[in-house]
Amino acid sequence: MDFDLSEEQTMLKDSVERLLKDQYGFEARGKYRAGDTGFSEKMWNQYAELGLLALPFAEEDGGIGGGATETMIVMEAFGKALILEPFFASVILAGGVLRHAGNGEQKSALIPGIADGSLTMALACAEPQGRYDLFDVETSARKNGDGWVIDGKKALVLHGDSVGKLIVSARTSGGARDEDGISLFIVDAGADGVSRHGYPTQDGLRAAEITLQSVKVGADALIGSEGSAWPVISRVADEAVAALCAEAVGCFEKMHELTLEYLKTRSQFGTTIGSFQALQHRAVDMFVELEQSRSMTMYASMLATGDDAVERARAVSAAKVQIGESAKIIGREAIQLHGGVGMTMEYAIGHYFKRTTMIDILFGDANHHLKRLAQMDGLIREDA
Amino acid sequence: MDFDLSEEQTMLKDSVERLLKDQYGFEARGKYRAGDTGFSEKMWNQYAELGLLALPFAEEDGGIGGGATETMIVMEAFGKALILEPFFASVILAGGVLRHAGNGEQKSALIPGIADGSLTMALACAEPQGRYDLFDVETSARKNGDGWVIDGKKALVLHGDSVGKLIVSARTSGGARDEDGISLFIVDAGADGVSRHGYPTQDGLRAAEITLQSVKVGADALIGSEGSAWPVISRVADEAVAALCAEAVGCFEKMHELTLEYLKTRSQFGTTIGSFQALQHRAVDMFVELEQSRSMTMYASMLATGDDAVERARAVSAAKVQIGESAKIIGREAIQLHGGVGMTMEYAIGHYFKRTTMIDILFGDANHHLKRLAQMDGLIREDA
Amino acid sequence: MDLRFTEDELAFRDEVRTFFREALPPSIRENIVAGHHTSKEELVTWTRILHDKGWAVPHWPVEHGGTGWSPIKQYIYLEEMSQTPAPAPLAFGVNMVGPVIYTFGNEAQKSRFLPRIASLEDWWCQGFSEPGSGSDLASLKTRAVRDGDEYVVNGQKTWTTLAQYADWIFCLVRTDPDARKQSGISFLLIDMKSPGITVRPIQTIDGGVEVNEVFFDDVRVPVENLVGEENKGWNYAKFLLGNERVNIARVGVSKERIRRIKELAAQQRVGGERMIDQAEFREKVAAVEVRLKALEMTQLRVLAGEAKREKGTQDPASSILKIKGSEIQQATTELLMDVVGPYAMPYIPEDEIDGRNEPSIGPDWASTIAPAYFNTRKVSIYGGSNEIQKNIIAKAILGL
Amino acid sequence: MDLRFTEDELAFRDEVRTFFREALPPSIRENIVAGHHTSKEELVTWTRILHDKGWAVPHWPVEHGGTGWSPIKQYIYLEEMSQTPAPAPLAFGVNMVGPVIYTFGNEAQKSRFLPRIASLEDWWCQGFSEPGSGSDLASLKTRAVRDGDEYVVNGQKTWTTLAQYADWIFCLVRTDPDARKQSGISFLLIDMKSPGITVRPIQTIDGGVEVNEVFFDDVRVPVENLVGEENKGWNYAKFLLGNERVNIARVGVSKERIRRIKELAAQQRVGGERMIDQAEFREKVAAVEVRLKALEMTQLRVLAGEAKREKGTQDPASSILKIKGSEIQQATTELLMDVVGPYAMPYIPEDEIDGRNEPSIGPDWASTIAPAYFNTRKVSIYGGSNEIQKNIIAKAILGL
Repeated sequence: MDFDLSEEQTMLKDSVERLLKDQYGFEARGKYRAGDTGFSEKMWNQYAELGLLALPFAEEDGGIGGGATETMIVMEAFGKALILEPFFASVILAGGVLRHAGNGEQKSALIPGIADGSLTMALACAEPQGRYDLFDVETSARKNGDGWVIDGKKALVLHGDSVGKLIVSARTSGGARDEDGISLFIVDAGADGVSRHGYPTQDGLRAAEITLQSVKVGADALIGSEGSAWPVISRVADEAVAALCAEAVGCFEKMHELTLEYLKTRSQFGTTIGSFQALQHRAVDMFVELEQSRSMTMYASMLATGDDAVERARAVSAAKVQIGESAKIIGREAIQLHGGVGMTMEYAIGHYFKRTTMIDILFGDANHHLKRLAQMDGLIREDA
Repeated sequence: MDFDLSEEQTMLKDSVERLLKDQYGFEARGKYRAGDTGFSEKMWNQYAELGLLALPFAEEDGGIGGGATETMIVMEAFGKALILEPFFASVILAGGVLRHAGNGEQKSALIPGIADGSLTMALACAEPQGRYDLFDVETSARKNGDGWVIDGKKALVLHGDSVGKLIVSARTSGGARDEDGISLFIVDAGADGVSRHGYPTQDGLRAAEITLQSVKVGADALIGSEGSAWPVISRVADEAVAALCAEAVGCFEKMHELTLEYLKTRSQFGTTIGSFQALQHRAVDMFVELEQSRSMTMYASMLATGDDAVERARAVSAAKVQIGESAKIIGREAIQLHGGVGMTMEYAIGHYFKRTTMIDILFGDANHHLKRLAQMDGLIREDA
Repeated sequence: MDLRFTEDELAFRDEVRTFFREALPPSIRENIVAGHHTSKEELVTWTRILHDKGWAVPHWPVEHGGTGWSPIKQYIYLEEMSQTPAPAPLAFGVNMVGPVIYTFGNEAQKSRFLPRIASLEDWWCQGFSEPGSGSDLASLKTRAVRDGDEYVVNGQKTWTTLAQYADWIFCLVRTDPDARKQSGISFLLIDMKSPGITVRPIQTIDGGVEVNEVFFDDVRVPVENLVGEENKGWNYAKFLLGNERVNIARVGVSKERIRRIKELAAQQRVGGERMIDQAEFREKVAAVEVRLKALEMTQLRVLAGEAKREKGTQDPASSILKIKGSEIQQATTELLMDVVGPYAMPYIPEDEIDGRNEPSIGPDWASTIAPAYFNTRKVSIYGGSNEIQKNIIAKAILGL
Repeated sequence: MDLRFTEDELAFRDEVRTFFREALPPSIRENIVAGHHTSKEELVTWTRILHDKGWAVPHWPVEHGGTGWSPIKQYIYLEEMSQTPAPAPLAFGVNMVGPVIYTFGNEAQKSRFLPRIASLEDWWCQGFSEPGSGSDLASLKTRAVRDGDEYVVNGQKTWTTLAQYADWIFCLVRTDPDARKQSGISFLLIDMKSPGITVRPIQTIDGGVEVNEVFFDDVRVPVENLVGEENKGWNYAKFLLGNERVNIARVGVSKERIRRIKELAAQQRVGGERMIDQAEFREKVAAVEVRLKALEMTQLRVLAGEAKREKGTQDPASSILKIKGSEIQQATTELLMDVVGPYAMPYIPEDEIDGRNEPSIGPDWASTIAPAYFNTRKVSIYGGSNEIQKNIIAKAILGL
């Protein structure tokens, strides 16, 4: 057991943090957000130059071969800076599907573009009626000669309005909520029959509702084998949750830091408010939550890449529960200790609060994951 | 709507509080507890003299005709003094059954004795397998000529080891967990076939496990009509919960008072610990819980005597949830703010903590009542 | 003691309930149910309806338009209104400056301002907080210097709710810079059309622009607009803040929201069953209902005790109402977040919702829920933060 | 970074697990599972077994009987022990006074005391707290006055756990009454058989007599029993309290208790179904498991960082371990209360349970649960109350 970062990992952490510190201040972020795509192309290219977009891909596929720790480092730094770019959508989600299930051709066609930033992709795996159940797939894909015709509606596709390509889950057999019978397809975002309704999300990012009407794709669009995408989707979702936890930890760190700063400088009743013991103890509560969240994120990051699907799911759900609870506590205390200014868009703290609230929702909120964990008999069992 | 006590009610409150203040201090209580029955016969007689034991009974039955408010006043005072006598068992529980379902003969045979203190009674309505479900009755009563033969085990009969008579629930028809088919019988505690295993409870009171083996009673032992005791039991249980809530409020008041006293006198780091803001805010949390509990107890006391069984059950369960939660919070803070001495039997606070913990358990804990309330669609509905 | 409503009170409840249901324009009600802000026009419309009925300011003295109802009836009136649900009357006028004027103002002020407050011909806003003075209100810096028959006001106020609609603002200003903190403060009524006033909206984290900064640059205010005595403004402010606390439990609002939660949870399916049928969820809601019922009873106890208290003094127990009331409001918005699930994510500015040019994203009730959750963080901050309330209880009730 | 155990660590875990399971007398294990206190005889038996294996004091320096294991292995060892479950070694000896003696004691003290601590030939207890000095430990008043080759000790200690069994007590005593608070304190080792020592048991709210008051009436202590320098005792005490904090998370104990909760909940029926099958209950338990796993990882992070810290200093983050560890222990006893239901009520003194003359009342595991719930209130009080821990974090980490 070893908690230290390697030399390379330390360098990675330093370089990404330095880049964001220099170019991703609160004001710069506001400008990036006001642009067309809702993020900064310039920053996106710099991530590519730093190798961040190539990070999780294998070297033979044109990537850098980073692991769970590297993803955690980058996502935490991105959380601290509250970045707007589609790293999570393109590299973690769509990239994750390609890594785990893409064939040689698909990888060589797509990964280099993702890794150099020229191609962005999104994963369209949720549906309006499905809530957090990604196996609830009503979108259908029917055989059409060699290829397929896809019809259906996909919900809350992160960055779905700006990406070049989509990976779409569709049912090729089975009933509406069966785990079997789901397939994944690569679909050009501009293909005939694809209509995208983009919108901002509460945290200032972007998403889209996507309708597919008789969308035709070739045989080469199918990822993996027909009807057996569920293990891939659930694995990518688990890895995605671990990455989101790391992003949340970055946010929490910053929220704690901003709140401490405020406590130390805001003066009331002739003294800084940080001298009031009741507020000190609440800042401690925030700190404890931050450290507990950090611990659980390390744990989940490590287990999310394992091959035992049940162990992975337990660890990931446990971490998401911790993050969701901490998001409530840290968010509540951060806003309360800031007082009125915490309620405004003019201070950074509220933006972090909104992002962490959305992270709780992404890929299942704390209630969902607590239920999932309890159904798997929890973390502590006779044999564990 | 009127929150004021009448002149008579104020007098009742003053006289019972004065009696207990004079004769039920912490040390006196310790001596009463060490006696044979685990309580004070002398105090019992004084309650009788004050009319407390006659309070809830109708004037025509030899009682005083007090209502919900009077019971609340007395139970709250008893809670403050942490009394040991079988008022709740004899007057509220057994007396409640007689009031609601006893026939003229039964009332005139028993109520005068209860009211003057010469007779104590207990209600044996729970069974070992039933947890908090009082309709889970396996004890059977079979016809035997004009009378009945009773066989079974009754659990946690409050003061069951010292009372003169028991009221026993037994099944005369139906399946183990049916609400229909339960009957109530008056049984002499010394009757052949009754064996009582008495023991102290965690809060310093007494209870007994009671086994009935071929216990023969006459036709006149049946209370109400055969097989239809459930509405009576559930009504008495609801009234009992309201009374327990009032007792808890008395305990809470005293716990809050003792804790404030400690905060104002205990000195550490050169100042009284009550000057630390973090501890002040926690004393406030206790106060808020106390007042919320008091409010809910008033509410439940008022509705517990109503005739609408569902409205009554909702109000009573809601109050028990509040009391259970407050017992946890007030108990936790009271012990914590006392520090080490709070952990000892030598300080009063721990005794209150133990009693309120047991009150949470009596007639269903907070979990049980929250479930019950939720199953009845809660307090707020389209029409309410 | 009898905590049930009397026959008379029940009849009164039915009367106001019926009136509210019949008199409130349905579109206003629907907007509130959907979680939207009530517009200025809607509030004016509703206030005029109440005013015509003689119910615009029930708690005021009868000579100024009040009804003479008992505190319990006033409570029933407000509860029924928020459960209709109908818009609450504009507090800055009817609950804040109105009572200050009829209690401490002179006759000219009473006859000039009170009728226009009751009918909402004048929209009032509150100028208390400043950027440097939040919980420590008495440290305020806005100055008013006497110059002949006028005060010249310079400074800045913040968190001024709905200042964008306001005709008038009531302000605490420092008239004696040398006096100790609380002693040099006066209470001024200022016309928002006065030259030198600038209003800058502040966007809050829910995306709305409820609050504003208000800047005063050599604003000239006639001395006749001073309430009571110069340098005695702190007393009037304390009186006002005390009144504010009484209505802050928002029991009716939370009740209405819990009904809404149950209604929506009956429409949401989780893992194949209705959310409302899940024991965990039902129990979570029931736990909030218990706390809310306890709060309601505490509120009624405080109200019933009001008659016996010295005029203008506050039961310190009313601080409980603020603490628990805000906690429960926040708990209900958390439950709403639980109900809505992933469709809390899309952000749709309120003006677009009203326009309804595009189909809604997710259920049509979803878009207001995350903003409500964000916005409701404020209720434990404003009106004296919950920490300040705890300090008050510790000192005034517990003697710590 | 790799948070998985290495092959070597896994092999080690299997080794200690197997040894504990095989070497621990079954009756001792059963007593712990049933929630009973471990007797003196049982603890001595177990310690001797560990001692024979060479594992009685794994964290001590090798020259004094330690094993040279890494902090992670030491952690694995303790975790496996508490999950066996086996009795924990007597902390007052092996974790408290032992490390003080080998770090600050002289050679004579080391050779005289350390072997007898490791083998539990000497039972030690702790004389720190006094009636007037709880959280403010440095305000202690017990006096030691030098008289030739002896100190004469007068005063009173309290909360002295298991003093009734003790051969020795280590005490903080005031040797310089004129020095500022912390500066006049010395660290003395006192033979409990010395004339003038009286032990008075204190009954705690669980009904047990774990703790005692210890009175000193002209107790004469040879100066050779002074540890380190006179008036420097506060430093040694701080060192000791820091060590105490590391093991205080009690992760293994809580894990074992959660297993027990699940086992018992599978036997309890509520409303016709097994308690463990109720979603609400399962989720309540799972929520505690999440917090416990986070604590375990935090504990491991602190341990892994230990190697890099200056000898004898503490990671202030270890205060988290105390706060969360105690909260979780308390949460597990609350869950046990939920499980047992009404049969938490009967009170059966522990000596009667052991005697087993009467049939148990309710399930035979029920009688220890309420006492455990009551007793566990102490864990947020002792070893530096959670409030003190929060003060430490606020100051040392947050700079407030």
